[in-house]
Amino acid sequence: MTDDLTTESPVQEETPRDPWARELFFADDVEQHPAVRELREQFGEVVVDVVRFRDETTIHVRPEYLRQVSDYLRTHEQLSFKMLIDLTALDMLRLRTAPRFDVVLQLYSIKNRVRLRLKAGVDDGQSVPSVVPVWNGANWLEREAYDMFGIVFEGHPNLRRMLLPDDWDEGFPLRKDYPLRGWKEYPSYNTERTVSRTRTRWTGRGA
Amino acid sequence: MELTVDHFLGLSAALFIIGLMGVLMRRNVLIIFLCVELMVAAVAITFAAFARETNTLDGQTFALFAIAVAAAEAAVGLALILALSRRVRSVDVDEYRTLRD
Amino acid sequence: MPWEVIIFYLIAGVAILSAGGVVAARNPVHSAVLLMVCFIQIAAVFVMLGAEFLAVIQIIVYTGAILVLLLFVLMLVDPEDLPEFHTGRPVQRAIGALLGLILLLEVAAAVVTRTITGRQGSATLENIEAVGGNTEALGRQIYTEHLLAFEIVSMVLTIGILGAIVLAMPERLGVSGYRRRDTISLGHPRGTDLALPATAGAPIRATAGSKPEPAGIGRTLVMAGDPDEQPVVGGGRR
Amino acid sequence: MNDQPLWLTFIFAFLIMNVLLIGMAYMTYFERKMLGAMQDRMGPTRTGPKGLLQPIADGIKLLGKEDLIPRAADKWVFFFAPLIVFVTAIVGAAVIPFGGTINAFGRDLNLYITDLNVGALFVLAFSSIGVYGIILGAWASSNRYSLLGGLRAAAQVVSYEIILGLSLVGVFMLAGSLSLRDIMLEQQTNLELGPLTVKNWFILSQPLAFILFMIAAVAETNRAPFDLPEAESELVSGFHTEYSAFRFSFYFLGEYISMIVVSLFAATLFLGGPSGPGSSDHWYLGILYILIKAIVFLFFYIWLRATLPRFRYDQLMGLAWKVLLPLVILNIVVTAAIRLASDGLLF
Amino acid sequence: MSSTVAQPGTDGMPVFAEDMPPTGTYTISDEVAINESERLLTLNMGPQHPSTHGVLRVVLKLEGEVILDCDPIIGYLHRGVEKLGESHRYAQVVPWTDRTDYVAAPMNNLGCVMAFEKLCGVESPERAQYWRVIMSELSRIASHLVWLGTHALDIGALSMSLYCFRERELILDVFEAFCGARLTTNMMEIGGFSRPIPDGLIPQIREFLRVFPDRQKEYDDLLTANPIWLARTKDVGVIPAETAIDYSLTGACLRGSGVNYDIRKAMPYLVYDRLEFDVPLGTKGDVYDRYLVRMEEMRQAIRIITQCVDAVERMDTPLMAYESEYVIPPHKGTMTTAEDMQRHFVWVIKGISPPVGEAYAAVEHPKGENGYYVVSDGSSIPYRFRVRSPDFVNLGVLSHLAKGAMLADVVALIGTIDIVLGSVDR
Repeated sequence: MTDDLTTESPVQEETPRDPWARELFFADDVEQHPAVRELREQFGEVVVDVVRFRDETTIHVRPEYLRQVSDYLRTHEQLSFKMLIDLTALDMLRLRTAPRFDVVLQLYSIKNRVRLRLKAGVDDGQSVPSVVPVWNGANWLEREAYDMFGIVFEGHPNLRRMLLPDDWDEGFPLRKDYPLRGWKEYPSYNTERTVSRTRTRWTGRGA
Repeated sequence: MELTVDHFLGLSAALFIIGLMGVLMRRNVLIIFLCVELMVAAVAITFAAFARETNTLDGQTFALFAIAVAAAEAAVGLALILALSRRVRSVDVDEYRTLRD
Repeated sequence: MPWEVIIFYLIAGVAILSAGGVVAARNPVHSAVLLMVCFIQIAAVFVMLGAEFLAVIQIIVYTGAILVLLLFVLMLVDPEDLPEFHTGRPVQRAIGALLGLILLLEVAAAVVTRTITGRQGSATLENIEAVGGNTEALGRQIYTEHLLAFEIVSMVLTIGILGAIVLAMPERLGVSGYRRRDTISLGHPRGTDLALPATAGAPIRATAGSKPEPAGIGRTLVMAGDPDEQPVVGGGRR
Repeated sequence: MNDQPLWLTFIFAFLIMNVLLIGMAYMTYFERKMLGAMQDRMGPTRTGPKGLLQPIADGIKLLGKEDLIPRAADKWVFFFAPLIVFVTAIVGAAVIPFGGTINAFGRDLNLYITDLNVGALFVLAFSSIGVYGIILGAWASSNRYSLLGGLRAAAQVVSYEIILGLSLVGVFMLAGSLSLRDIMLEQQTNLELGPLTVKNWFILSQPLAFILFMIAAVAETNRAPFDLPEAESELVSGFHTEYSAFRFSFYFLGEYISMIVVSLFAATLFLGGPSGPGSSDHWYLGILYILIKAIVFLFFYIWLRATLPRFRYDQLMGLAWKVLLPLVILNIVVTAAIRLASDGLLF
Repeated sequence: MSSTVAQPGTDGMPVFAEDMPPTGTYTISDEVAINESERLLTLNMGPQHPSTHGVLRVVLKLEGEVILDCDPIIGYLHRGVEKLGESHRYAQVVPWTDRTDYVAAPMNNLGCVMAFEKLCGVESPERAQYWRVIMSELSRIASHLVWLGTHALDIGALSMSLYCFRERELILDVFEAFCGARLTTNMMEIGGFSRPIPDGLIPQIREFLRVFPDRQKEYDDLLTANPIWLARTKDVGVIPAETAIDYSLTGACLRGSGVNYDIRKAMPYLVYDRLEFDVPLGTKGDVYDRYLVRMEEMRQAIRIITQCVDAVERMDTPLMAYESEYVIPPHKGTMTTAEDMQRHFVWVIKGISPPVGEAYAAVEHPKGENGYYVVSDGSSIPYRFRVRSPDFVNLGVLSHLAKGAMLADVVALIGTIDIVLGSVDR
């Protein structure tokens, strides 16, 4: 810093730092994170909680504002979280009482080269605004989250089963109360060999 | 029994009339189109037969022209059918009356 | 009965049967196939009449082009849309049959009572052979005596092609025009994707240490060494 | 030309047909070996010495397979379509001359089945009928991939038929005949190019036509890079998706035989047919030469297949109508002008 | 709220309602309902189709050869890797990732292991990091070779696939020598590598490095300037940078459009910040650009591997971060002493229990960003194991690209997105 050379300023009077410096995104004090700062400024109550773990920042927001917050982060001149890297959900069944699910968005800012995690709690039966109007890439990701968790995204253009068959009626497999082998009993496949193994010319070893 | 021009004319007449009956009887525009082609071909036989009879080549020449004109007719006709079927979604001739109005 | 006549009757029989099949077949594709058979028979008849060139042209033009085009159209048209023969109005069918019969009688009468009054030409088989075959003789005929008719036919063909193109052109541009458009918006509220600005050839800011090298034909890659550098390409600086 | 008894012609035709069938079988062997060599692998090796019995094994396998007919298929058309391809492909060989009239076994023999005065057009005509097999088979399968393949085949063959026919017009002008035998004999004459005396092969006087002919011939036989009707990457197998067993083998036979016939045709039209050193004295050398020339073309086919990607449908059509057609017409005009000028009729 | 049914505009193009439809409405396909009066042919490509790279199914609505609508349908290979990950111990989860993108299995292992390491706060030793880079760059080349071969085969260049698999064999040989497996390698472990590097491996890799650039020139000769290849790839499937970002594309699909986002540069992991390499960026965003980008990525990978091999050759430091409590102790005496065997047994049965928290780690997979999001509740089993597979997200753009393209372009587009259905369906 050039200021250090000219003035012997005390530590408290920090040199006027760039409010958008990349270090701030990784600062120990999570409130210094520019996205947190801006969101608190802009939306106030919407930010429920901010968590920092292993250099990753997670912002919990209120679900009804998810789309506004996303759009704000995307269109913000300096934050510029243009990319939605991932959208998924978390079933917090055994970890807390309510809300049951967290919708998790992994954002990335190409400009600042930082990631940001956005979480919005949503209860079973509630819906969360779709972010497809913000990012088209959310289309398939939200469909998958719906498919796996049953979270309804309000305003999604085409919310239907994605990985599971269209007529899947056994619920949502990634929920924590969904058993690993499913609800239904499936007949075990006949794995016994019905034809005896014989040594043939083609198999050679009598496999 | 000698192979005379009558044989060819008879064949030509038979084909022509089968084609004509097809045009009159069928309602499917594609088959009507096929029958028209058949009639043209039948007439070409007549041309060639008369050419053989009179020992000239004029008949063959005109048969050739008939085939060429039939090709042009086919191109236009098929394009018409395509355009119409695109518009009307049907190849039933009776529905093409709107064209006359 | 000489071989010639037997062969003729064979050919004529197949021709008439297949022609009848053309009219009677329910499925237009069957009609087209039978017509193809009929046309090949007609080509054989041409050979019997000493018109080999005509025979080959008959096959190339009629079977090779017209009927193929027709099959093409048949495949494009939904078979569901094709009404069937037997649902047609019986009155029209009866009248058609009647008229056909009358005409057949008339033609038969004409054939039987005909007298050919035209003058006999010199194009006997021997003379044609002397010229160098049917093709050459026909060529000489077309390009000398019938030149005007030939030109007119070529005009007719040209006009026919143009007419066909105009008629068959889809109302909303050609297929290729459809392709070249920007991708459509998918109902996205933010509207259509913008077409690429013409920056593909614009100077690209090369980053330090990078070496823009010719990578493809008419294309270069930007070699970014620094993650913060965003080259001005595509949809602009991001 | 001599008028030989009909039975002799029949024997010769029978011979040609069998040679074609065996040639087709070993054409597949040749193709697989060549592709193998080009692609760094062995090709067939297991059946017989160096895999030489592979075509026979393939044939037996194809005949022994179950013949499946889709329930929705049009049975009759489905049945006859492969035969059309096969028959028309084989008929084309009827007018290919393997030499002139020779004196062997104590009598005069024609080394061609027949000499039509429209021989070249005859080949074209039957190759144009051959497309019916593809279109009808595609339609009869009642499969959408097949249907799309059939549509592509129809458009492609009609377009490239024009190029194929027109590219030969220059040759016809120079030879002054449509008879393949006349064209072959015309190329036996010597051409004096300054100090050089060469055979008057039409590839020398019609190089552009030759190139266009080869492109169109590849397209006409539906081979790579013009194998759109059976483009396996998007249309699975195109028109013969639903065909199996011996019906499929008829398509297969038809495709390869038409390749051989087209190669023989090209050798006759552009490379002087049987002409070559010593061929005027020994007829068997002539046959050898024409076969070698045909094999060169067949190798060219295989080479293309191993090298080039496939065109897209619109590009294929654009190539035919926007590039090849003007070129071929240019070739005709220039050839005609030169021919007239050499006869002193121009200006 | 008006419906999504498109109305024919004045110029014949469908015009779409500006607002979004209500939840759950679904007419014909993903985003668009085509005007019913059109004469359309529905073509069902897949799930058994030669060029859908597995069991992708694409429902196409065609008018002639032009595609009006395209609806990719996936899930035929869905094995529930995420659910399985949530019911296995941490070390047991890693092999599952092999089965996602099976053409570049080491990269999947790496991403998964990095997420676990991040969660536990473990850092692998430097030498292991170098080896991880070598293996991941080798698998990048292996994956790109499969892509190139199949992509070229889709477009019709028959020989290319055989050439590509010839070179891929060399890489698989390296994998086999390194870990004993060729396809599902299960190569990475939490904390590094527990087994020593085989002796002849570095010469083997050097041999590959020597051979490969010449072989790649052959590919260039065969395709890069081939007019038919150019005609089939140039200006086909153009993705503007804006759209690429909008659709969350990553990898070559994003960089082909000229967006500079490569995790190796943007957020360097392992030792990538010490290595010299460039990130190729396209200028137009069409199939040809992505082809060029991937070809160049292979050259850069060779560059990276060369540097790593040079660095690692002289290194004799440990391969495993044994000092960490989350790393499996060396199982030296497991075969000889009972105590060691018991300790090892208990360790394996108990597994590790990372602290409560969540971590997201991503690697620059050959196909894009392969991210692993792991949530731990303090037990020895991941509470949530999320695989962000790049091709799943990238495939989302297919229906957008295919509209208005021709039938033959669809296979080029599927090829250029570079999908592996194991990874798409997970």
